[in-house]
Amino acid sequence: MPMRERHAFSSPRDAGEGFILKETTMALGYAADALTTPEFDADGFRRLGRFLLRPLWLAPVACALIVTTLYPFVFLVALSLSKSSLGKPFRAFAGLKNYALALGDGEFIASLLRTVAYALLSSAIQVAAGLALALLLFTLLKGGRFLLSLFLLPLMTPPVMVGVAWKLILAPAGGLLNGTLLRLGLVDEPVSFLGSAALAWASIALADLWQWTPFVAILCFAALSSLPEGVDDAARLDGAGPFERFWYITLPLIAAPLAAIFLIKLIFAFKLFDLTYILTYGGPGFATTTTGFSIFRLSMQQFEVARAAAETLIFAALIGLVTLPVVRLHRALERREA
Amino acid sequence: MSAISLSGLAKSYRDVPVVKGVDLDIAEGEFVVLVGPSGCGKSTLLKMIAGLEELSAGDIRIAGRSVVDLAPAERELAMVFQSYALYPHMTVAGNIGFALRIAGLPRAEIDRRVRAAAATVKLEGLLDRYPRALSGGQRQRVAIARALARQPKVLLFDEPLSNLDAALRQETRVEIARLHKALKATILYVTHDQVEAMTLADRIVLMNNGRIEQAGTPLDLYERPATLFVARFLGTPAINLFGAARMGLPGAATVGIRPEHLLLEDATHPGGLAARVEFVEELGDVRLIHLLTEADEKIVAKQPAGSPWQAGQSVRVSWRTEHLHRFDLAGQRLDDAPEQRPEKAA
Amino acid sequence: MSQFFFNRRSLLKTLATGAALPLAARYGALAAHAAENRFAGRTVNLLIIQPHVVTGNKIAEDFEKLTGAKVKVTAVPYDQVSVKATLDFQSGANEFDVIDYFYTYKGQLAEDGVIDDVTDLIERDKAEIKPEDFIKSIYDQYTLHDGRRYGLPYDGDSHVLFYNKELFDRHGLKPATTWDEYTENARVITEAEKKNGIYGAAVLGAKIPVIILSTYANRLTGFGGNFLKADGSSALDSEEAVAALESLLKSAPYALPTPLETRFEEGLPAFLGGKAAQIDFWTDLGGYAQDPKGSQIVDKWGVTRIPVGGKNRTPRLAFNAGFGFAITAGSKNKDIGWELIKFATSQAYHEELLALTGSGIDPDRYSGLASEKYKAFQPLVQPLLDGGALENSLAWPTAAYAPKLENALTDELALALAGTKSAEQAIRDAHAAWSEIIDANA
Amino acid sequence: MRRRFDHRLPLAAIALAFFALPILYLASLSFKTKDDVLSGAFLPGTVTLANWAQAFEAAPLSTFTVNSVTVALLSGLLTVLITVPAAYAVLRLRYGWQRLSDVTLSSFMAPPIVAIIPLFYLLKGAGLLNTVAGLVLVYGMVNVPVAYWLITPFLRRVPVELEQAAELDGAGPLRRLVSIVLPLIAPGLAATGLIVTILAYNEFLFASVFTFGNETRTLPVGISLFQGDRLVNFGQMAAASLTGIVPVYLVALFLQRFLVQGLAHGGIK
Repeated sequence: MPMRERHAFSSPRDAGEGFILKETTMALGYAADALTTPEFDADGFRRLGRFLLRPLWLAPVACALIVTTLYPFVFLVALSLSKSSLGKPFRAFAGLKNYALALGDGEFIASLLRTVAYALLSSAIQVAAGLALALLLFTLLKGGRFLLSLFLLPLMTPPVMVGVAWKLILAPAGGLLNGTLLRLGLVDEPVSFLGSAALAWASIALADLWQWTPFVAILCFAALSSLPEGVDDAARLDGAGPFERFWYITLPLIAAPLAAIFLIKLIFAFKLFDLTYILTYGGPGFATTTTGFSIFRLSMQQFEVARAAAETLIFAALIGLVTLPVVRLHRALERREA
Repeated sequence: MSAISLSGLAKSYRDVPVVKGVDLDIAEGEFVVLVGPSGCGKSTLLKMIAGLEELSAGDIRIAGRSVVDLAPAERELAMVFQSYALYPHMTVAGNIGFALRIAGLPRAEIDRRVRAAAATVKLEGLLDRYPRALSGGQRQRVAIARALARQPKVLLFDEPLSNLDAALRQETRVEIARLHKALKATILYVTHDQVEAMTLADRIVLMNNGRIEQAGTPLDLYERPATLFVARFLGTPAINLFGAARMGLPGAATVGIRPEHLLLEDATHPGGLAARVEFVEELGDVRLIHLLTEADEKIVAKQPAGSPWQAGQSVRVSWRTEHLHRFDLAGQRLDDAPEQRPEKAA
Repeated sequence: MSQFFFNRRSLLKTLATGAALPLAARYGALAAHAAENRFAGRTVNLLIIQPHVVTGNKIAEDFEKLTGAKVKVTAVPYDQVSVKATLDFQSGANEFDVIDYFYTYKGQLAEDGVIDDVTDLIERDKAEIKPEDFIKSIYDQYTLHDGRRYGLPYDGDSHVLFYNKELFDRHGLKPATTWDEYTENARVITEAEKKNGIYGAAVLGAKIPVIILSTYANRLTGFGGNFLKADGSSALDSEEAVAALESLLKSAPYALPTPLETRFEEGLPAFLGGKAAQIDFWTDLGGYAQDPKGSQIVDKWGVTRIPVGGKNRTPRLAFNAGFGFAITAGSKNKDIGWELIKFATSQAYHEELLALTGSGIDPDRYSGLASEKYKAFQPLVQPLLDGGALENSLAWPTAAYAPKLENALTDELALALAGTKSAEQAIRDAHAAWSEIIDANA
Repeated sequence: MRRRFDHRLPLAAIALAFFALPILYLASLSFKTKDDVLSGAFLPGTVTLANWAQAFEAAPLSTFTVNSVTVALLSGLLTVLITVPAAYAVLRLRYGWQRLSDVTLSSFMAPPIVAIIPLFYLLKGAGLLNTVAGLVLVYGMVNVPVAYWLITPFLRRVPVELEQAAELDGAGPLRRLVSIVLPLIAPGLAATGLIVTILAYNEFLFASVFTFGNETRTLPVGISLFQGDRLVNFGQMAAASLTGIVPVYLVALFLQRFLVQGLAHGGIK
């Protein structure tokens, strides 16, 4: 009897690359078995049937990935290698000219650096804030759970409105914040929050924090809830204070989920667009022009889709590069736990 | 025809072999206990039989039919898991009847068989409860009833008692033994507990490091361990071991003698080894005398209650040669009747 | 592009009464077709900028009454019309038949083949259209590309300088005729009134082409400068270009804080609320400032020409924004589309829209500008535009690569306003960027 | 033991204030008159209800809301339907490519702006441009990586023995997923579903390009049109936004038990 691998609960490492070849061989094997058995082999046909149904499990995701990733990716690559405008795409082959233009553009490089710095920093801050919030709510227990649903509100506010609300709060002439500061006598004249680079970034970060921290907090709350029972009590008996318990017990135990949350937030942060669009339009100067925003301007306002495609691909590669250590870290932490 | 027949069964994860070629025949109605230290491959072997693990090599036949390519459910066996694996979102009745529902049995039939299985393990009255509302023992019985309801040819148990407390474990053990007698089912039972193995098994299969060390009746294994490993694994307290040379038994590498076979005498008594009583464990029916020999070997002797030995006392230890177990350098048992061989090197 | 978000309810009432009048009688040329209902059962799709949505709906209603065609109006933000139309054409979706385009995109849309060449249609129907009635400069800037015409003007937009009379009187100021006076006025008022939250000017300086470029264009035209030379190369290497930006920067400290953050939605309420004393803005603000519903400065405002500066002493306007109607190349309803365009841009209809509160349509025809209706509606503004004021106005670039030029200049102006670059530096860099773009596309 | 003051309460109050204030400010804004918006005061000087009435008149808010809710719910459902079987097949059945989770994750990284163009062509080709169904399909697929990432830890936590027991009981892969796994991960499923639904509900970029008319527009796009006017009426915009927030929030409140418990149950790992 030839031995063939069966699908059930094998070790995770069994199925790796080269699986297509293996799967094909298996299917052929099943078919051969079913057809060559002298008497009608019902089991054999059922197994073959089940095997042939297997692709159906993955077909929808494969389809989704093809539509939303592979096809646009191929399109982007083709676009980036061509001379194109939105109105006249693929006019001629341009080689790597668009990449050269992008990489030679100091403003594009600067926007990449800004975007990476902002994504890393803001995500770190938001994960810290979200964790703090989650801890707070978690220790408040029942009340905390109720409050948690209140914190969902920012997540549900349409992003356009988030931007507008913050713009009105931050406006120098008659904004809520400036009005309050003036009334309290804390400032003599209105502060132009979006008029200087540092304050503009701080303002975007604040609005971003407002919008996304609840999301982070919910996920952190979940991570905290999955902590094994009793560990905290044990540490308490061992004489650990709240800070020690957090630092030596809680934090290491939720390190893996925290890395996962950081990663997903990081990806969202790289895509920051709405807030710069509404709050600063990339200004003052280029101070808050993120790569996402500059690609938007390039493609949707100047119609330079070829160069925008090249910039998108460079940007995507950079995101991959920046997130790779986090992915690695997450995997290492996860393995440590397993 | 054997109920289960394993030939050349092997399993590796990547390049690490876990089961290294197992041959075993289990007769119909036989209660076989697979025992061995953790990591010896016994659970893997069980899961391979159940169809939950792929085979790397070999063949499994149940009632004469090769089942290697069959799905677990097609192998006509049932399994009781160590964690019970009860479906938390189904009632007791739902758990017991799940397989029957999948098999498409009529409601009335399912109901009848669920009740019958529940009655067998005295679960009547709990049928509408959810697993979380049950005690550990009750969950255990649901797991068994679920296995029974399918009227399998073979019942597999994977360390079913390890999550129970001592008293319940004893009770359930008896219950399983009773079930086996009543149902005359073929049972393959995995445990690392030698007491379960000794008390339940028609036949014990002792595994070590992916191989069968020895298979036989409990008494066989206890009285004639085929290897040093078997000798050490079975028996509480563990067998006492000596270097054979020191015992004046050339030809063997190691000599073992069970605590109950050690004879203790006053220090004034001639012969035997000189030793000192370190301390005494009082178990009520017997006393375990922990001794330290002149050569600093720690040995234990099992003595009847009321025997006179006290800590600090010097004693002499002796035995009867027929109680000696001799093993060669590889740990293999040397032929019995040691008295016929010692001349060789003495 | 001059229509405010207006109280739509009152507007709807206006429309309802308007519709009750016998339409055929009012739009002479079209009357011939009115009875035919010749487009009954057909639909034409009109893509229009959000600020034109009210007139769009009015056109839909009136056009259906006249011809039986249903007009589906899709409004999008003003900066999305070109993207929508281009994608629509490129993908072959061909959802839209007529688009309301920003005139500076005319070259790009024409080059990309998104909008149709209608030169021959105009020639055929010139009796009906009366192209000679379009204000010459607007007509050419809005529709002419490489000697061919691609649409008809719908909304002629230009800026004038509005000021708050009450504030000016309080501080004994006169309306500015030069940009220096403008800045001086702003300084006086800001220094005196800042504690009350009142500023001498609202300078629209947000980093969005249509906002900061309009503000700059007003100064550039005042100083007698130009965007492009006659041969199409960059004219930003002129003294005037630098002086215009310097003037803009000089007024910033006295403006509503802060120009970089001032868009329409900050600047307009400030002026209408009496908190900003001067604002250079589209002419139709005049109608709006008189509406007690949205204005606290009814009868307390005045308006004057865009100031001059430097050596220039001749007032001149700038075409800031402005829209035309064009047929899309992929349209399957070009016949109706063309009728719709002729209808919406006709003498009579233009005149009616001009005098409609909140329509936001500014004159693009001599007849409309001179009409009694418009004079009555905009008594202060009309004289400023009359007498050929619009003729020599400063137009923005309209070549196919115009959007790139706009973005490049916007960036540099914003950098200067943010204090990152001096005026001279910014204009020099803008000139370099422009020359590069123009060379690359010539 | 002396009862100490709980220092967490003021902290919670501050956090609550920070997250609630902008929403309350929006609420206040919706009752402000136009010239009161930039007054620097939190509360309206004079309270007007006009914004609410006019917001509904100015734009077909109910259509927008219905579109948004339809698109969000259906696409959320679609995302879950696409993701869960695949994640289950890869993680538990060991079908196919174990790298799938990495692939989905990296597919999530590129900014979507330029990808709009090919998707536009695709939707056009499929005749789904400017349709609610088109948006449902796009969101349903685009949010798969997030759902995959969120649902994986829940799946991992289902004890393998349960599925083994079910397999011995004769349950095939689909049966195991439906009868055993899904009930066990129901809370996580609800949580994941809610999050992708909210993401779809708030999506702006795709919606603004793939829809043209009021009959297919979603709320974020509809609200952005208020911004397209030169004199933005912030009061109406706020009223319109709140109209949009309320239905989702009610749904979320209704599902809140699932959300919190669900995430508490499985946790992201």
